[in-house]
Amino acid sequence: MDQSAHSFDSQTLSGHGLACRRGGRLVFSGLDFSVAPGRLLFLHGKNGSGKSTLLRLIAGFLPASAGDLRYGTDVWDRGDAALSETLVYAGHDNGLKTALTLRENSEIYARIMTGRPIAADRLLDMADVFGLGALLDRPVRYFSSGQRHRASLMRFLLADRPVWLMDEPTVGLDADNRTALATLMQHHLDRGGIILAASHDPIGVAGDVLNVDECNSLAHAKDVAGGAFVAQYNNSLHPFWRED
Amino acid sequence: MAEFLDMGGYAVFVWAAYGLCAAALVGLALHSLKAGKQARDRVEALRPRRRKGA
Amino acid sequence: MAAPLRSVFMAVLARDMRLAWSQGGTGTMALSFFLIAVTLFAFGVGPEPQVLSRIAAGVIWVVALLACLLSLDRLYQADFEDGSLDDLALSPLGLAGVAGAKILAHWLATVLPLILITPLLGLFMHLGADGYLVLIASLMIGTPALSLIGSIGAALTVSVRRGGVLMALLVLPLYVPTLIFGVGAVDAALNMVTPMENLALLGAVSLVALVIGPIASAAALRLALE
Amino acid sequence: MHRFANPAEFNRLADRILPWSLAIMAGAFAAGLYLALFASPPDYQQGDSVRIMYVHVPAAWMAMFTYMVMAGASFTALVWRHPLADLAGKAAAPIGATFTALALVTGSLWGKPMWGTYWEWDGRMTSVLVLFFLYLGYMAVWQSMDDEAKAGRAASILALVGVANIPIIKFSVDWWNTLHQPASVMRMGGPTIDGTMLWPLLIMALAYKAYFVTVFLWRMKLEINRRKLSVLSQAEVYG
Repeated sequence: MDQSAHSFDSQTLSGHGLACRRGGRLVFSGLDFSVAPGRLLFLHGKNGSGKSTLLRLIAGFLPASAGDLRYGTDVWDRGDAALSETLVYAGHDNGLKTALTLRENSEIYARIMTGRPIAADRLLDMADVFGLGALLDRPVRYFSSGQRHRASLMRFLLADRPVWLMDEPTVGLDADNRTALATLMQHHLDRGGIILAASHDPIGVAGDVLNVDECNSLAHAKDVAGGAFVAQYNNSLHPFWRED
Repeated sequence: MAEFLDMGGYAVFVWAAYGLCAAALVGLALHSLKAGKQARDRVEALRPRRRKGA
Repeated sequence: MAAPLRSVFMAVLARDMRLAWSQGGTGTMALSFFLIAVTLFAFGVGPEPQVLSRIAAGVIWVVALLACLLSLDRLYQADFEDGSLDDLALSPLGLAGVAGAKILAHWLATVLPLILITPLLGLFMHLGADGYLVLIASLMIGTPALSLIGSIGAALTVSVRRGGVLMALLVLPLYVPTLIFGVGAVDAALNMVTPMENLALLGAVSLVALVIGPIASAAALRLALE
Repeated sequence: MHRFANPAEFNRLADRILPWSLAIMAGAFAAGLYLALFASPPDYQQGDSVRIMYVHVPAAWMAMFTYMVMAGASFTALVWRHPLADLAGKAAAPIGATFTALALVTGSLWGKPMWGTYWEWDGRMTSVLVLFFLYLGYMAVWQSMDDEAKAGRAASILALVGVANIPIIKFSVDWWNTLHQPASVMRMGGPTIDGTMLWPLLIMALAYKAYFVTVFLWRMKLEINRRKLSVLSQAEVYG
């Protein structure tokens, strides 16, 4: 696969004292992380601990209620143009239009993200990576959920960007598609790319681990006496509402 | 007095206008006070009692 | 090098226009609603030509306005539900540009066909002969404001279940100026008075909507992404 | 950024203002009603029905004034993301809607003896009617979403879009209906009605404003406690 082999001049993606409040609930606070170019960071933690929230915060969908996010030296603000040139985000939904074929979906995604059309043969290679080459011209509404998930993973090839944000990427993948994804990710890291993956599945690619739960433990101090409720009541309140 | 109440024949309209205004404004004020008190009591109930000794 | 924004804009535009007329799109729905609703007025008001012609411009404009509103409901909700709104938010164009492209696509794919068949409905309603040209002109100038302001309502209610009714409540009061100047232009033409004043004011309202629409829609969409 | 009042400070501020606003409201209503009903002369054309003006015109003024307050609160909420600002909009909206409804009802009651019909599609009444729809839309958005903070910001966006459109709506409605009698008080050259009628009008307007400040502060206390309740119950669920 003649993946364009130029390497990224990517920088370190780091978060400092990040906190996020969603729907009035403090999801996590005081969270720090740093991912150097060529490194992979796994996000661990039980459901609702904020793995997906952290990914959406980095992607610029959520405002951080405290702390800041840096790419190299410049601080990323939500909705920055620079941010949208640098990362690809794959969430739980696959973002595919069921009325259109896989080819149409992929071409549209490539043009929306890069502004340039994608050559038919390169598209075929990318589809083959996940065994979807034969399905290119079939409307997505006939795809199984596994096929749809693999189709959504193609976005990492369609938009050649340094930072990958992956939310449970290996869900519903069979053995050879897992290896395909692993080689894809390893290749991306070798080119100096950065990956953050919210997943417990090691996928066979070396990476550091950040346990989002531990960052949570500071926020929800659990002890028995009534005082705990006050701490918790005050702590979970937006600082603005606290009664000191 | 009767002549005043008559409002030169427009009694119905004038008193209806003043009456509706009074009813609406007083009603809104009372509702705001009652709901306010209710909300305040529920916040008090939720916030832990500061025991005298504690 | 930076992605060429013009072609990103065209990509979003082409995508939405294709979706509008693909399966599950709003193109055919708006058109059929427009036809049926106008004929309902004839049933309601009776077939006498003098009565129908008197209310023709008003009925056509109001029903066009409602058809436009109806088709705006899914402008962002469809993308919100299947996750493609996240991708659009990450396009180099930015949410305001994306909103602009989607609004233009809605106007071209859904509203323009309505305008093209208004002459047929003019016949149904016995519209005065010299009202046709001005009716089409007023719709061409005025309906962009309907798409632009309607887009704000659609973006505000994107995460609201059954947000369609709420959207109508939010947006219809803001449609009053466009409706007044639009119908005013046609009535002026029918009374042998120059429709230019009305058309100019109609254009002014559309220009204001052009400024407010994409920006307010982007702010509302950013809210929905949270 | 929270240099401005947080809830505790706001309550202290409110408790200092409330006695004054209550006093002014009581005094102004007493004086205003006395002047409006007893001391001012009947109109040579409309007779005593003109007295409806003293409750109608201030209500129309307050309907517009309150929407401006909501727009200002919305701007503060969106630009400086101040948690209390969007609550101010939510607290003011029902008061504004009540004033708008009263303006419509009293206008219609005044219209019957003057124009012979309860509803006349004249410029000013129609604008107030559209303003009433804007209020309904604003309040509906607040209840439309589960997450109240998000609903507040959506309502703020709507209020700003609304306030940008009000002059356009006002102009288009007047354009659409030019037969309405010239706005006797609003004329650029100042009020054309004579002093004996102007005083009750201004005093009643002052009474309405004092009423607004009073009930607004009460509703702000209510909304603050409601927001605390929702935050608290969420804290418990995820606590």
